[in-house]
Amino acid sequence: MILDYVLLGFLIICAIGTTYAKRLLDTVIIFMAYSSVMAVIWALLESPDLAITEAAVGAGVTGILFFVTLKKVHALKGTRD
Amino acid sequence: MKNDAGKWEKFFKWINGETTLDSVILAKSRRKRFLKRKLRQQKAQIMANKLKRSKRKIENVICLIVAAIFIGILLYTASGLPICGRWENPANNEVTKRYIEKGVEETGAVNLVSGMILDYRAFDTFGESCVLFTAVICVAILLKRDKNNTDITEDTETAEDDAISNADGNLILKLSAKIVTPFILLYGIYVILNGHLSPGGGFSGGAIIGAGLILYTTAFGQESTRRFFTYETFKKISSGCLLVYCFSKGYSFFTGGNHLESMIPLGKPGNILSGGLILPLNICVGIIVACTMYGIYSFFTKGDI
Amino acid sequence: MNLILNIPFFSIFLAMFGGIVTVLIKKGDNARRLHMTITSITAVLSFILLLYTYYGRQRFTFMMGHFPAPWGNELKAGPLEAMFALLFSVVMFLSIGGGKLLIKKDVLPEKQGFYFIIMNMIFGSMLALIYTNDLFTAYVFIEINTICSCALIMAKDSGNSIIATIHYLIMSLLGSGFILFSIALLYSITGQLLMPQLKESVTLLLQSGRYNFQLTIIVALFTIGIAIKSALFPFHTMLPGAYDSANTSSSAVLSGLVLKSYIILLIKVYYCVFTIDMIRSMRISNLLFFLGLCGMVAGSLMALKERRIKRELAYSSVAQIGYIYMGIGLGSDLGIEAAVLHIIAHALAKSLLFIVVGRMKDVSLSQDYNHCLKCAAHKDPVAGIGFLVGTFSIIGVPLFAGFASKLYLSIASFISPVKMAAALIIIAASMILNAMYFIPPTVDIWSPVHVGDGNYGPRAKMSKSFVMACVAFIAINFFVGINYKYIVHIVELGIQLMG
Amino acid sequence: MLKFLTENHYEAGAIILFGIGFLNLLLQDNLIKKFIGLNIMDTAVYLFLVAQGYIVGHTAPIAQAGEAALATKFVNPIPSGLVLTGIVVSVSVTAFSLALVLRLYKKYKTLSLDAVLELLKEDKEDESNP
Repeated sequence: MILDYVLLGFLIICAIGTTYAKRLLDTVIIFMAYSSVMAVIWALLESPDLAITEAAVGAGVTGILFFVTLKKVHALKGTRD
Repeated sequence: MKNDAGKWEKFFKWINGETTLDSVILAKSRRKRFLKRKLRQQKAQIMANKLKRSKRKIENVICLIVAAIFIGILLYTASGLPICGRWENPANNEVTKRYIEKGVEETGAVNLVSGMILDYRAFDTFGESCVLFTAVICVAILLKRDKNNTDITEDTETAEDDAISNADGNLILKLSAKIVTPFILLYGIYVILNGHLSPGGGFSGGAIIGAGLILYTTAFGQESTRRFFTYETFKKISSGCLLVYCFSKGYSFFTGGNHLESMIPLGKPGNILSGGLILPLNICVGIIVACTMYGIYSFFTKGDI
Repeated sequence: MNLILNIPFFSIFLAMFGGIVTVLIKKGDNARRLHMTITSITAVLSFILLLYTYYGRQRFTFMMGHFPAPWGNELKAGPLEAMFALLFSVVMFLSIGGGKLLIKKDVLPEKQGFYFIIMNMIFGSMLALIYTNDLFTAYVFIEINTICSCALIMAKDSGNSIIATIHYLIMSLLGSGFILFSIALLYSITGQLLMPQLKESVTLLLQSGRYNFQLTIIVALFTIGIAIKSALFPFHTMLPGAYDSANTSSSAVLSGLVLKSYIILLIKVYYCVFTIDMIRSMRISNLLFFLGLCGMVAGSLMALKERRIKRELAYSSVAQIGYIYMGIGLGSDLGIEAAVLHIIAHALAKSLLFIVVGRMKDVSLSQDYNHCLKCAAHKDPVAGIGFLVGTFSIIGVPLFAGFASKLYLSIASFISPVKMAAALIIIAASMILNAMYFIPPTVDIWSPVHVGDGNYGPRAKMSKSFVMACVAFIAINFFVGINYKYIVHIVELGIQLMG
Repeated sequence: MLKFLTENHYEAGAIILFGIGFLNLLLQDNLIKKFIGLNIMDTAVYLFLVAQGYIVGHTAPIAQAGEAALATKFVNPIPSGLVLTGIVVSVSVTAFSLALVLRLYKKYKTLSLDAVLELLKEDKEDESNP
């Protein structure tokens, strides 16, 4: 029960965090954290199928796609520039 | 006048054979394009700054208020909904009951979710695979290299990046990729094959395999993946799997719709070879998803598979 | 085993199958031929289905799989659905045929195959939206529609088209979010997803008086979602840019069919899940009526101000969508019948206008300002005549398709005095505005460049496919405009069977 | 209201997340953040749906072979299935929209939607009075 509240609170903080993060890299990382927590919530809600899918897709593939995009639009500091 | 003089000079040069016409024109157009792009970039910057200050603020406040009211209404709506987690909720009705109690017997799948999405409500899932297919086609339209979509600076950048990553060897990445990739692929295959027995299934397994392929590509470069996975194989494999999916689902819809007996045995629930069409469908979906994920990634990075 | 009952299932799968097979086809021309074959087969099949359901006076369900209604997916087809399938396949066939040359010109050769994949997929998903009997399936196919329509806009691959696509995508995704949320809410209070079962439980809930507020919110969310996707007046901002920068066939399909497929889904949901009385008592219909009226006037006014002809057509679409929503907002069977009639008339007229304008742009100086289209009609007279027919149909001149629907809209508005007054005044005003914004381009098109010397410029090379498509469109337009009684019969029967 | 927050906390959280995602999608100027907002909005609806299917004390819907499956033992499998479909859809949409963003950046070298729209307006003005 308390765990639910903690996780939900974390989700909301992450969601607000994506709005206010200054660098795009931070935004994407926060979003990936959001997805991982979401996977935990699916597991708590007794839907392991969703948990696996969300972990593989939300935190995995979507994250990779966002990172590739950031690299292509030169929003990653330190790799070039 | 000044401009004209420049033109005359070039003309004389051309007559004297110092330059060719092509190079003059090319250089000119290239410079023009470059200048235009730079101008655009600057303009975009100025615009962004200017707009941020003035108009945006008022709009934002209005939107915030509207959205707050909207959320309030939704919260009020939800507060009247049935309490979460109770057995008596309307969502747990005769449909759920049949899915759970008869599911194993009727679909042959022990994982009831799998049985539900690939047998009871298979049309949705067919639509879902079509969404994925459409998305990868759209990404291909947008990002596959062609004459509208080539950028010299970007090409040089990617080439440089490749050179850097080849030069320093990336030892840690390569070694770990070498060790980890087989296990990732194996796990993905396990998840796909056990889709009807345990959590997971075609989609999650396919995404895992796709991630494994992506890891392999980042470590060893696209050339190494191209040895066994080119654009042609991508096209053939994904459309072939979708066709198998389309036909097998078409068969079961056709027999179902016309009240015919399906010829496919369900097998003994719990065995790996059970669940009628669910296992082959899961394999098809898995392959499609793996190809799609890898395809999208390579379109994003290199513009080609 | 009755093979006719398989037609809905078969036509959806045929289109999807075509889309998948097209990946393997290398040449764009072959892909186009495959697509046109599929649409023509679907047209023939839908016509058979229409005859079968109309004379049999029935609406049947088709199980998708081995499980009946509350457990498995279902398709449902009656005269109305069959008629829409027929309309969609015919308009699709003619738009592709008419815009054939421009597709070749605008889309890069190596990507034409992809373009036709998308066309096949969007065709299949629109058919699925017409036939489906399940809300969640509808959502999935709405998403296919969204992605495909964005792909059609950006197929031309210019800077403008990418921006327009992003705008279109964001608006559409907002709409999808609303629709998905309303489906989730509905599921939480009924526990069903198929329309007949939903209807039962919604009626029970209404009688018991529980969840009344929730039901209103659900209907409102669903309606707003569909309204955003089908570009009802305050949400129309994405249309002009999208149609302006898209390829001719894409604009014809998007404006003629894709927007309409959402409205058809809305009508289906109003009849098969909620009842039309319920919509009226919730006052959602009044909202739609009001927005429809606003759209009719505002769309026409904006079109009047516009100088680019494709944008003008887009704003005119906004006005015509306003007519359709006004018909739905009347909240009676008659109003919905009129709206359906207007959907048909507008699909025919607007697709014709788009392919004609594309052709004229092609033969003239190939810029889309009105004054540059000057003399275009002399270069290709068929296009000029097509433009006239399209405009007359949109304005609502008798003998053309638009007349019948506007007549029925006015008749349907007799339901309540307030609505009648508003509707009649606005319809009259909007018709005048329609005529006003179509006069300048028409004059431009038909006026020669040098008055007096008879120098109309060389005739453009005739394009056989365009002429055929254009003539077919004109013929269908006249057919609908003259024999509208038959169509009204079909629509009446369809609505009766649905309710 | 407070009772609702304690009893239906998943729904409440889902709606708040939906609102945040909605606002992001609507107001964010940066396109990447906009599409992240879209993803948040989608997952919020999925959370709402799955919470409808959860039943306290029941386990995940995976039957044991050979045992009779009882409806009083497992949670509702329908929302899980629907959400599985939904996740795929939202991944597809995300990939498509990111591809669009890439093309936009290649052309205009910016990620700000407002700036791009403004540029588009200027282009049009240039064209109309040459």
